[in-house]
Amino acid sequence: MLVQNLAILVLAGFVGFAVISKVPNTLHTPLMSGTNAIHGIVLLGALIVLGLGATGTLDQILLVIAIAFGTINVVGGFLVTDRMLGMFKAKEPKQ
Amino acid sequence: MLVQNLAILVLAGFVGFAVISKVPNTLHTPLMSGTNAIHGIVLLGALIVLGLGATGTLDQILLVIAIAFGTINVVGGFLVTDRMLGMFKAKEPKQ
Amino acid sequence: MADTQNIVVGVPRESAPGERRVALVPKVVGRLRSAGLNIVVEPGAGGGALMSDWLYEEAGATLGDPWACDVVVKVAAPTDEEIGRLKPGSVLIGFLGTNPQENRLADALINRDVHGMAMEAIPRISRAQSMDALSSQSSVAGYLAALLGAQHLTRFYPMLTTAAGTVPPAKTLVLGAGVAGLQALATARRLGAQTTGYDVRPEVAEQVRSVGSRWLDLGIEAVGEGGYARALSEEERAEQLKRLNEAVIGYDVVITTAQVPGRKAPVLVTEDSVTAMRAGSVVVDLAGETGGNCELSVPGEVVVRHDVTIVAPLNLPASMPESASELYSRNIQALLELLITDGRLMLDFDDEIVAAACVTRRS
Amino acid sequence: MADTQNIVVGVPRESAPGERRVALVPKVVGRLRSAGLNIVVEPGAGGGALMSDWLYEEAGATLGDPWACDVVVKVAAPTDEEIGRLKPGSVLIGFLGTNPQENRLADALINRDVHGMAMEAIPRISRAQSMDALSSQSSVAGYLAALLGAQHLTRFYPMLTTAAGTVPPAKTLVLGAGVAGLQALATARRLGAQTTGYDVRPEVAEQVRSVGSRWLDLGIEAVGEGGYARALSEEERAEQLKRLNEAVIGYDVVITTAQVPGRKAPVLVTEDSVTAMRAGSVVVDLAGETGGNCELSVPGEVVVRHDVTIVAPLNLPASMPESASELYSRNIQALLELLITDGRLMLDFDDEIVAAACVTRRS
Amino acid sequence: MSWLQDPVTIQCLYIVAFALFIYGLMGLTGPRTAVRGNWLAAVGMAIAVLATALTPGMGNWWLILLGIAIGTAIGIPAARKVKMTAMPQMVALFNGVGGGAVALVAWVEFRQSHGFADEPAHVSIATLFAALIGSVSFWGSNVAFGKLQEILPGKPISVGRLQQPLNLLLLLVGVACGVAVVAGGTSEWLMVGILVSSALLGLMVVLPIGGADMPVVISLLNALTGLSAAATGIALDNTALIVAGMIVGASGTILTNLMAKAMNRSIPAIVAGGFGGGGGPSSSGPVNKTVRQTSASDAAIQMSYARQVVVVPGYGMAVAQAQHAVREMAKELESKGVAVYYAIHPVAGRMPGHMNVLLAEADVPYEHLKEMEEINGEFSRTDVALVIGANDVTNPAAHTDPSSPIYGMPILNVNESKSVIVLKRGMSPGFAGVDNELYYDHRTAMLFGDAKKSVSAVVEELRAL
Amino acid sequence: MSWLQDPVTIQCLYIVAFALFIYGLMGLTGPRTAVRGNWLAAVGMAIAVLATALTPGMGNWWLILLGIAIGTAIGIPAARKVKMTAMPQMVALFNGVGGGAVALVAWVEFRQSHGFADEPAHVSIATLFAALIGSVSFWGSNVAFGKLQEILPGKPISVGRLQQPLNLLLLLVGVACGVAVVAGGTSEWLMVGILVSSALLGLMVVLPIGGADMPVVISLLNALTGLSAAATGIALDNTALIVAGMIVGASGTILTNLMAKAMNRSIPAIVAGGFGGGGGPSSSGPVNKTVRQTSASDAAIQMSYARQVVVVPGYGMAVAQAQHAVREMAKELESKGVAVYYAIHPVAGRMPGHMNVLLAEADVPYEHLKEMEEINGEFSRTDVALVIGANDVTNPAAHTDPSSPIYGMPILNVNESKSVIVLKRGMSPGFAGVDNELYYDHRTAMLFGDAKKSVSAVVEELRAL
Ligand SMILES: NC(=O)c1ccc[n+]([C@@H]2O[C@H](COP(=O)([O-])OP(=O)(O)OC[C@H]3O[C@@H](n4cnc5c(N)ncnc54)[C@H](OP(=O)(O)O)[C@@H]3O)[C@@H](O)[C@H]2O)c1
Ligand SMILES: NC(=O)c1ccc[n+]([C@@H]2O[C@H](COP(=O)([O-])OP(=O)(O)OC[C@H]3O[C@@H](n4cnc5c(N)ncnc54)[C@H](OP(=O)(O)O)[C@@H]3O)[C@@H](O)[C@H]2O)c1
Ligand SMILES: NC(=O)c1ccc[n+]([C@@H]2O[C@H](COP(=O)([O-])OP(=O)(O)OC[C@H]3O[C@@H](n4cnc5c(N)ncnc54)[C@H](O)[C@@H]3O)[C@@H](O)[C@H]2O)c1
Ligand SMILES: NC(=O)c1ccc[n+]([C@@H]2O[C@H](COP(=O)([O-])OP(=O)(O)OC[C@H]3O[C@@H](n4cnc5c(N)ncnc54)[C@H](O)[C@@H]3O)[C@@H](O)[C@H]2O)c1
Repeated sequence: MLVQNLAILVLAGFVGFAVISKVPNTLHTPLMSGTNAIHGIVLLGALIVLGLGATGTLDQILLVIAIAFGTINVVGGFLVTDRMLGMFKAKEPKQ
Repeated sequence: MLVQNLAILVLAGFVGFAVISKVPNTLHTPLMSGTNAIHGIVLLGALIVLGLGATGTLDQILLVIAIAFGTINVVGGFLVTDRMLGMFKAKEPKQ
Repeated sequence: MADTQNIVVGVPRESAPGERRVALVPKVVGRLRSAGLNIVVEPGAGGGALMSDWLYEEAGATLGDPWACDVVVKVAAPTDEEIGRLKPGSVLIGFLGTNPQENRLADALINRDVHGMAMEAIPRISRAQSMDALSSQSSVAGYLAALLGAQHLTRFYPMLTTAAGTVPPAKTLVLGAGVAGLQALATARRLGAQTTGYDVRPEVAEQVRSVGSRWLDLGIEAVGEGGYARALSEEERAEQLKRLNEAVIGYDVVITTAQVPGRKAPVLVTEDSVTAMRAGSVVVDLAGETGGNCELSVPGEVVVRHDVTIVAPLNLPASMPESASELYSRNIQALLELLITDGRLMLDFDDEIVAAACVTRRS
Repeated sequence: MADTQNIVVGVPRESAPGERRVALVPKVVGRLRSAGLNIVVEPGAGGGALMSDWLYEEAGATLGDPWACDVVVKVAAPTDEEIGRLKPGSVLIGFLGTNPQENRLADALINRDVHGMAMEAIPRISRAQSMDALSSQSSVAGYLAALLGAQHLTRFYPMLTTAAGTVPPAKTLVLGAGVAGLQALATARRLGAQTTGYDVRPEVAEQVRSVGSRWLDLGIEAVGEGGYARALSEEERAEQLKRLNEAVIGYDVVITTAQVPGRKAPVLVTEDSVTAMRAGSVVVDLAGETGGNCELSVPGEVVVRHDVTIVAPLNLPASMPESASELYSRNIQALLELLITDGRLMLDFDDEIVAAACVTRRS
Repeated sequence: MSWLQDPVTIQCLYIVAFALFIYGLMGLTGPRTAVRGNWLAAVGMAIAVLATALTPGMGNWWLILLGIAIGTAIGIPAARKVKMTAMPQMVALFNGVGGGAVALVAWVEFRQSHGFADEPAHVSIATLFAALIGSVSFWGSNVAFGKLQEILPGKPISVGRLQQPLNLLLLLVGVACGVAVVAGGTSEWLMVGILVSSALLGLMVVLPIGGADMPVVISLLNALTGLSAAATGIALDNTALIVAGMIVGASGTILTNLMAKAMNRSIPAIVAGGFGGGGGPSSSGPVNKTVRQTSASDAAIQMSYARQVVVVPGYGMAVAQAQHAVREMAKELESKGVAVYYAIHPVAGRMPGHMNVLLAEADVPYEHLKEMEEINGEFSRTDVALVIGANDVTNPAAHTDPSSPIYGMPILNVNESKSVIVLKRGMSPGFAGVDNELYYDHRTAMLFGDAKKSVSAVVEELRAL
Repeated sequence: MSWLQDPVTIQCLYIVAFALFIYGLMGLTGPRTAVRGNWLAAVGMAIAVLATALTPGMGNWWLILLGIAIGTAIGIPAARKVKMTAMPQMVALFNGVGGGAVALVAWVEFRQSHGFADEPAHVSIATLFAALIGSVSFWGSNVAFGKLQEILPGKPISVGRLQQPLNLLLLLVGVACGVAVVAGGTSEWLMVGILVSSALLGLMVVLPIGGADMPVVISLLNALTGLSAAATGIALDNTALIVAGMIVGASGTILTNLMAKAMNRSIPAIVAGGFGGGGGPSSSGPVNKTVRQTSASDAAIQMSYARQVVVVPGYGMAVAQAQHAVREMAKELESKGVAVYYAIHPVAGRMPGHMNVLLAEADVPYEHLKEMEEINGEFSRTDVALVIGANDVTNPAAHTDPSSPIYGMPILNVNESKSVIVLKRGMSPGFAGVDNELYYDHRTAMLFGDAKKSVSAVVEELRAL
């Protein structure tokens, strides 16, 4: 199981490398912001640990904060990326 | 285990897609030949099945043929690809 | 016809007034020499083109009487006196004129038992391109026509944005986009003019565009034989003039090259058109020799009418004598190579080029 | 100095022989009219440039005696007789000549109590560019020089590969790459010549390359004041001539524009150089007015020496009168705008342009 | 509905989710597909969260919903209201909280498993790695945010020559605590040690880095957060976390590299700066004026999304003989529906009509050439003014500075257009020898290099769009 | 050495192996890195084989070595000796044996597990899928080989209107047998049924496809073999097989698509041909003469690896006004160290000096223009003659066909150069109105389209190299 996870890790790394080969500078920041939103996936970690029964007040408080953090990361990340991409949205018709 | 293999399968598929985005026509045939050599990896399948103790004469004969086939695929594939790539090897210095 | 192995080619000095060209330039003399021909050059033959006698001698020619040779190569048609000096049985090559009224010349040559090969009668086929003196001289004429326009125009050809204001580019219209017309278009465009071409042969549209010019479409087509245009019917003529009158206004330079083989040049620019043109504009009329495409042209002169300068040069190629002569010499050389087989001069009338070019073949 | 609110500008007909330009063209007359000026044009003033009187009238000018006006604008310097017709207190604008020997003119103007503004004395500074008539007329001259070369050369400028052989491109050398020289380079190159430029000011190398030409480096530098070149020392002169003699051989067209303010033009092309040039080549000498850059130049004439054509035109811009006049008019307009403040004519000698241009400021 | 809770179903949903991430990311690399790519990734995230919620045995729902509610309540308005110019610091903040979440989860895991008492080594190693990196990312990002938001001073803050040893020490402490835990230590102080030392490390590394390098640093921290998420995934045996985290880690690294290259900086130099090493400021120009640089690809994108581009050629275009390339560029733009004009200043170049000769050679239609008077009214309607080797003819000093040698000369009012891109080799002045205020305008970006090379690069980028 | 046999070690080696495959494959997509990429992949393969050999409990060594020896003995000489022109069929053959190996392994697995009596469904499904696809690939590839090697007739062989129903029937039989096995059937006849029906299917699908489409078909079969290998990997729970097979499956699919596009064919059309549907022949031109088409990218690569390229411009270049693009192209080539000359035929174009005017406009140095006499001796030393919209002036009929209207005209002997690329819009003749034998020469490739568009595309490809 661990080795399969390793294989997955390596493959995902290759995917990451292969996808970003040539990006115009203008898209650097939106792309950074988009990947930033994606690593908000840590939210899942917090969900699992809390959902599968973390006990103790401190732990629960910490996890609620973690969930809030993760949510901010995800929600804010995608929204902000979308706003950055505003200029690519509507190219009004030319004369 | 199966689901992890599935994940691996999907990731490998993405890698395959992402790697081949734009290939000059001249490299189509060498690339085909190179990927062809790579799927010679089936040799491993034959090795495992035979090595881990396939019994019975027919099965063993079949597997020896399979190993021979796989070897031809691998060895011939890489060699032929290399020959095809000859034109890219030595660009002699220009006047 | 010369029977000796040693063919002698004579190069007279051109006698026509203003003719600065010469039928063979020293460079080509050298080539013919190494092909085994002897060349006799009249002293001063290259003078008009600023090529001195010693250049000829250096190239292997001898100075002497060119008229007694087996082949006499000329640019313009010879005078009667010159015809009298030709050796019977010899061959005369040059622009001999094939117009009906010039049949006199053919008769004179026949009387003298001389074979006349007219350069302008060589067919416009692929194989004959290297002998095509009409093309080579038209190139010169077209180039010079564009320059003449620039010289007489009171304005710039190119657009110029300067601290003292912007000068718009001159608009140049070329009527008749054959060899000369295309060259004129290309040259004017190089100088920065906005160029437009017009012709009655529709396939020319693409050619005009291929030199980066616009095509003026008046909707009249007149394709003749051998790649030439045909004369227009009366109706077509009237229609063409009407449309041209409108189109010509607004152009700063109008260069006309329209010809129809064996006929008077069509009138394309009327007095009305000239009157309507902006003051200071120019008409360059290359069809001066056959009467001109502009009603107001005075062949051989530059006149100003209605504040428009009308230039109708005669024999334009003669004013760039070295290049014109050099190209012409190469045409002559190619023709000589066709006529000489195994060291012998042979007029093979089965060859369509020879047959078409010979003006004295009647017997 | 005029005190009335209604300033009247007079445009005489140019009296110098061959001068086809006019100081104001109708287009600019219109602009000045809408700026509140009155314009009086001598009948026939635009005739040389093919601009008729009614064009002026249409633009708002009146026909009449231009000499009695507050401001008289001219191209060339006036004759003594003309100076006599000027109104005392008026302003005369034109190429007045600032050379020592012409001080006579300044004296005559002062005697007549007329302010003389010399267009050629306007400093070459950024702010004065729109009044810089030297530049505008040099552009015209440079363009025409390249055309003159093409016209007199017995060969093609451009390379031409044809069925009758290949004509190599003409090699053109421009000596002195100021405003006229650069324009000549650019124009010759447009026509397909291979162009090379030379100057004694080293910063010009980049400018020559910026019009797509090669730079001829002879290793002699002579930078003067105000962007002009200085005269060379005797040694430098000798060295320059030696190196130029070698360099000039092999060029088909040599265009010279070298000037040093207030001095005779330097000799750059000697008789030896001309002799060594190929027959049929051309020298165009734009420095004819100040004696010529070529030893063999006969200012104002076209001569053939050692089979080389030497063209030394005087007053070249006059042969493209409309554009030259138009640019000149805009220069005049810009100067008038500087001189007129709040509807009043005012010579403000604190302004460096006015101070430099005024030839009669002695009191 | 029990099949929905089957682990295989959940895993399959995870696979769908990360496939969407990857596909979305591919989209984000091209201007045409970027918007959609972002939303596809967001959909992937929704699916991943849903799949997790389906996990059998999930509880603590109220707490979970509380956390999500708080996060949403903070995240949405923050993302909505932030000004376009403040985007980078917002990204830094979002990245920071992501790292914080990783660190917190790691901490809780430590506590819940009583110091990984019964866990295999790879779980403890992965978790501790996540804690360390997450914490660095959290604190580092916050410093980056503070600097960009100008809460902290933008200038590098450093403790001088001690910086480097100090940073190494902090790293060592963190790693040592980690090793102790893996070796069997279960004291929570070890975990706290890791969190604190890495927090300090994050602060110390980012504080000495100048504001100009911040975007690169943020990108680097972003990649690190991705890696830490992947580590969490390994620890929790969660495929979605592994894949998503690793993809971000890998692509983030490449992206950081690209960004550094585009700014002519190297990552080692920047980080070395953080460690107290070399690496000067990245902006050039006079001391208290700075110019903004741009790249060919940016210029290309900007122009291709413009309605009207005005090309202002000058002597530099002539020197570079860039006219043919300029024409090519205009054609590419026109084929994308952009209107392109050329503004010809009367004295551009070094001879009257200089630009005309060149542009005619390149076959630019005369109708596209506009005189100064004609085009000056157009600049306010122009999206991009592309100044190619022109200088004096665009210098506002001609209007504003009576002491300037060019005062009184009419100029092209390029500074009225929405943005200006200037192509020249460096900051040297033109013919008149005077500095040009235009270059320091906030709307102006400089594309340095030989004009021909720059224009050709823009053409290439336009074609690739 | 026991740690070497640890499954973790072996798995890690597998990971290294497939990482090398991927990295190698990335290399294979660019001309500069292709050679190295291929060898990296080969090293990966060696590592994978080694890792497998380490698997605890491996036996039957003699048999294994026997198989490998046979394979090597056949594979190496075959790959070494094959002529360059016979490469495609060699690839087909290698692909076929790969598919054969998959099918054989699947068969043995069936036998060894007694019809998957005790195996989970995914193992049996994957194995049967591998058997079916592997068998199709084996037989299909052999037909492709036979056709290209001209053992079988190159023309489509089909059974007419019955083709389609027959193929569907065969597929159905194969699938039905498979379903029976999965459902619990253990009779070996079922397996044999699968193998036989898929063998027939492979034959029947490829036989009706014409020779020109073969490369695309081979590529498709190649992708299929990859997928079957991946399926084998799932069945055997072998990561290396899964990854390598799947990568080949995915990249092979894309590649097949690219190849089909480059030949202006669609995969469905080709396969439909195999199923008896539409899809005409792909070559154009007169009935018994065929022209070879090429693409901008090929032309670019060919020229960039040349020593000397001679451009032959003609009237078509003028019509397309491609002169500027041509000049750009020459510059790109020169920057790559290729010598570029222009061969100017005396009557190219439609007026004397036509080419001169255009090339001068594009600023081509005069020294690069070569007259006919001068360049005709050079063609035999020229790697690529690039004919841009010239026709009559290159027509060998001028030398060889006395009845031709251009007989006797001197021509540019482009057919003496090592290869010729002709840019024109279609097959229409030039001014003289006669067909040009040059286009049917085996050294000539046509790049159809407007000359300007084609040259611009070549420039773009050159820049991307
Ligand atoms: N038109 C005329 O008739 C005439 C005649 C004489 C003088 N002038 C004067 O010339 C000036 C013309 O103004 P302008 O704006 O056209 O030019 P400019 O002010 O002289 O500026 C040209 C700029 O181009 C840049 N440059 C030079 N080579 C370059 C290359 N290869 N690639 C990219 N950039 C390059 C230079 O900056 P870098 O070095 O940083 O690259 C320079 O700042 C005016 O001041 C005018 O008064 C004009
Ligand atoms: N130079 C002269 O003075 C002169 C004067 C008159 C006649 N000619 C004759 O003209 C001919 C010149 O030979 P050439 O080889 O230059 O030209 P050509 O034989 O006329 O062939 C030109 C070719 O260009 C192709 N073409 C046209 N437009 C194109 C475009 N936009 N893009 C790509 N290809 C295009 C055409 O094929 P597609 O339609 O298939 O594209 C055509 O086959 C000779 O036969 C000569 O005798 C020459
Ligand atoms: N075979 C060859 O290789 C070859 C070589 C040179 C020229 N040519 C062809 O020969 C033909 C004749 O060329 P040319 O220059 O000697 O022609 P030309 O001198 O006889 O006439 C000049 C042009 O005037 C045009 N014209 C005639 N009447 C007109 C009218 N009423 N209005 C407008 N235009 C009118 C003609 O169409 C022609 O294009 C052309 O087609 C040319 O391409 C062929
Ligand atoms: N400020 C402005 O905006 C502006 C406007 C127009 C011109 N200018 C400058 O004014 C200067 C003069 O231009 P011009 O055309 O009137 O000059 P000019 O007519 O006085 O001289 C022509 C050229 O001859 C050159 N020359 C002189 N002696 C020479 C010798 N012995 N050998 C070779 N060359 C020699 C000069 O350097 C000059 O380039 C130039 O620098 C020009 O750029 C400036």
